[in-house]
Amino acid sequence: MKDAISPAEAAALIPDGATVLIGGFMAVGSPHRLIEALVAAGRRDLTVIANDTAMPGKGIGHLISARAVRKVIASHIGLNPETQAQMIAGEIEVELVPQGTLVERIRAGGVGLGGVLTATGLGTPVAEGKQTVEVDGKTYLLETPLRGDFALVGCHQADYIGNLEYSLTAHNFNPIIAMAADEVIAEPRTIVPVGVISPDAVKTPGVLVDHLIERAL
Amino acid sequence: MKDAISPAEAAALIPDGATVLIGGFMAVGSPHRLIEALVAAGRRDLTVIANDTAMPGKGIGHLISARAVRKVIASHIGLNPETQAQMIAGEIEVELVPQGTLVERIRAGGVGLGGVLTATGLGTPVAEGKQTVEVDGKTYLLETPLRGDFALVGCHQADYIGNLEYSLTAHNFNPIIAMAADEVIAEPRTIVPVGVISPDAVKTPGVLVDHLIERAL
Amino acid sequence: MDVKERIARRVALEVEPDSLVNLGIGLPSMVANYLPKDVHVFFQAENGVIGLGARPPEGMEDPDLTDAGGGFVTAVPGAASIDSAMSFGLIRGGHLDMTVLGGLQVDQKGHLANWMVPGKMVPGMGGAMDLVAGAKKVVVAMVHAAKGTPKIVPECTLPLTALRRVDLIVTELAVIMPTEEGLVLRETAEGVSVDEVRAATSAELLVPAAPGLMRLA
Amino acid sequence: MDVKERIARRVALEVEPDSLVNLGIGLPSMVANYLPKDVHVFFQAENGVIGLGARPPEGMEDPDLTDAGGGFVTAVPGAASIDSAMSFGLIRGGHLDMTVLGGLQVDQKGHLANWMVPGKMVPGMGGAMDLVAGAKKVVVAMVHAAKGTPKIVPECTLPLTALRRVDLIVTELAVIMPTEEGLVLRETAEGVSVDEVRAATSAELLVPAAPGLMRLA
Repeated sequence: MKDAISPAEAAALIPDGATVLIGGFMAVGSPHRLIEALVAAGRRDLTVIANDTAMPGKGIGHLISARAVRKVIASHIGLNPETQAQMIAGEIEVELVPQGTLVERIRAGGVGLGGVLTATGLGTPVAEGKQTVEVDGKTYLLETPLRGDFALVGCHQADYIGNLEYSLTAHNFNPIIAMAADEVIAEPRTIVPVGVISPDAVKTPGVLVDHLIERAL
Repeated sequence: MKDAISPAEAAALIPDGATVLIGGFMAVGSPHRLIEALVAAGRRDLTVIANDTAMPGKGIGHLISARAVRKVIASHIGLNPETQAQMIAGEIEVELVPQGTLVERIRAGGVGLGGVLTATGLGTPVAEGKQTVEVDGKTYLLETPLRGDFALVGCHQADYIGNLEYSLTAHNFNPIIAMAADEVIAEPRTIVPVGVISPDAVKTPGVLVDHLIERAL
Repeated sequence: MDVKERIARRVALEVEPDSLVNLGIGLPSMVANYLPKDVHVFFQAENGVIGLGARPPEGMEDPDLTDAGGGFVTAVPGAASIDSAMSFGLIRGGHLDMTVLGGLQVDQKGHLANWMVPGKMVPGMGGAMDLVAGAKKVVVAMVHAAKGTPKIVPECTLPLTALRRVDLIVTELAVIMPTEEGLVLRETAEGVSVDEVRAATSAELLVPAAPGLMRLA
Repeated sequence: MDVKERIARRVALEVEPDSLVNLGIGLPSMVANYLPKDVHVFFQAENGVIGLGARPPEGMEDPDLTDAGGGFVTAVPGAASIDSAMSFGLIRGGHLDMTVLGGLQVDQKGHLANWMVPGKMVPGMGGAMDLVAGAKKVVVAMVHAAKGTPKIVPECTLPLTALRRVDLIVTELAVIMPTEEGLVLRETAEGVSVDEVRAATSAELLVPAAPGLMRLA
């Protein structure tokens, strides 16, 4: 049984300077109330690991607008001109990672791999400064694990012990980041009694989840 | 829309000497009718990649008893004395792989990774002859991808286009091997119309599946 | 006929029945409109759906169901929702039959640059590097030259997207196939001479005795 | 009290409330019987269930729901079915709070050997190497000596399971904690003297002034 905490209580757990993995793809599937609570709490110097920074006024875009973020590790920032402007002004550090490599690096952090070998990024700026490894005569980039202090997971439904379900394209990075952080906070749309979610429908087992955000209304 | 073929037709697609990934854990979740059809077809010299060889009279155990297998890559053969006897007699080659490493190697083969780094097996016979890679001062074993000519997948339910669902502990290696073979043959208990399986319930997308085994009765 | 429509119509002819196809944002996404009625295809959106459908009915949009650009979409019957690890597992593992992407430059070796203009445009590579490295067939759909500046060049001056040779370049003027020997002019558009194509191309073109006419249906 | 029951009872005291625990086959599996009533725990079976329950009612066994030994089990309310990649992702990624395993030998460095006897028993390591390398806490539950031959030895002569130092050894005679300095005798069983433990142990033991009494509840 998890405790259900308010977005503000959850934001209070996350200190300035923390590394946070945040789910969502162009704000679809992001933990919206939690993000707004971080903004309201005036959080600073966060390192955000996420697919993208959405756009101004949406999802992670709120954190960028509030200048809560010192560093972003993402595959795409192109639809948020504020991220680009802060990057050019040197106010925010941006590490761009191919999307497939990003999700595998987070997964590696979550499942205890020391790294993965990939062809993606070879011959491009992504390869700069990285170790290469040869396997069966083919060269691969060694990509290292990523983990966070916190994973902020958006989901469709949770049960009382934190088993999570996701919907359609709102899965995206959420089930992966839920494995790769010291503390996992999930924001479900609805919370249902234990047993309502069939074992086969669970995408993130409750044992991975530390806190649930309480119901919205 | 996939064609539904008989176990015998499926077995005829698989030549002597093929490398087959087979789902199941101690025969739970294995494609039983397909395995029996391979035995009936008198298949020889197969390389079987699977978690285990079950026990005599069950699942992959049938293939061992029929002497259809030349090589096994598995994590455990301890409950099948016939596998052990054939191994000691030099009739079957056995490569033992830690279970977590085995599933990651197959996954790597399925998702296009050149390899993965793991601490499992370091300092044990598993490490012999393997490359090690250092990341952030820690040493890891480099484990290379595994793939098959065929993946023989057992599942609970399929729809007409091959979307698959699994049940409880019958998931095991099945969803992973379905990504790691040139040809994927799935043996469902039931086959239902398109739309019966919700997109969120699909564990193996139909685009990965080449053939369905026809209904049993 | 509009330049972009001409390109999209020609690319549509490359789509194989029953294949899994990923269309990039912008021009490439138009390809879906020109598929022959009898060709059934599954479209993948890398944010996590196989079986991407058309726009949803007004008032029935689901915030959890968008394409990779964040626009509302539907899902076809038999669709599957997948997380980002599975989505890029399909792309990087060689399960994606074809991807259509825009291009900034393609060079004599068939190398594509399509994700950044140093100092000007640094949106991030999103899934582009994974798509080019991993898809079975990569088609570049782009206008032949950018305001008079050739985009098909001897060697890309922009950072590459991948080291993989793309399979086909389709422009409003021509269809060009990168091969080990160089760029082969396969088709010219109606009313376009070989010399006109050459004039708009700074890379050397290998021109067969009689290049075909660029088909549009 | 039976020797095995004594060991299982003592190990049960190590189980933390609300933790995720994996019990090996045989003696370790007995630990589940001796948990305090008020301690709620999720048991993981590595074949793919979190929330392993007791034996099912006769006639209600599900062939798709077994433990890692292949025996019928139930699932508790709130259970989750997972595939082998997720199952070992939990184990190897540090999400498993505790594993209890049998042992053939443990040495002065706290290294465990428990998976093969060259020339005699080569069943395969199954998940043992992953469990020892990955679990947060590794408890070895075994009888102190094998027919008079010490199992706690200066250096393992059998192939190791992992390089990781196990956290605790529980036998019918004593509780021993491997540390950087060596094996510390923490508790002796009722009626067992320090000298008796020493006599059954070939490794050097570090004995504090007053070792505790081995608790059983």
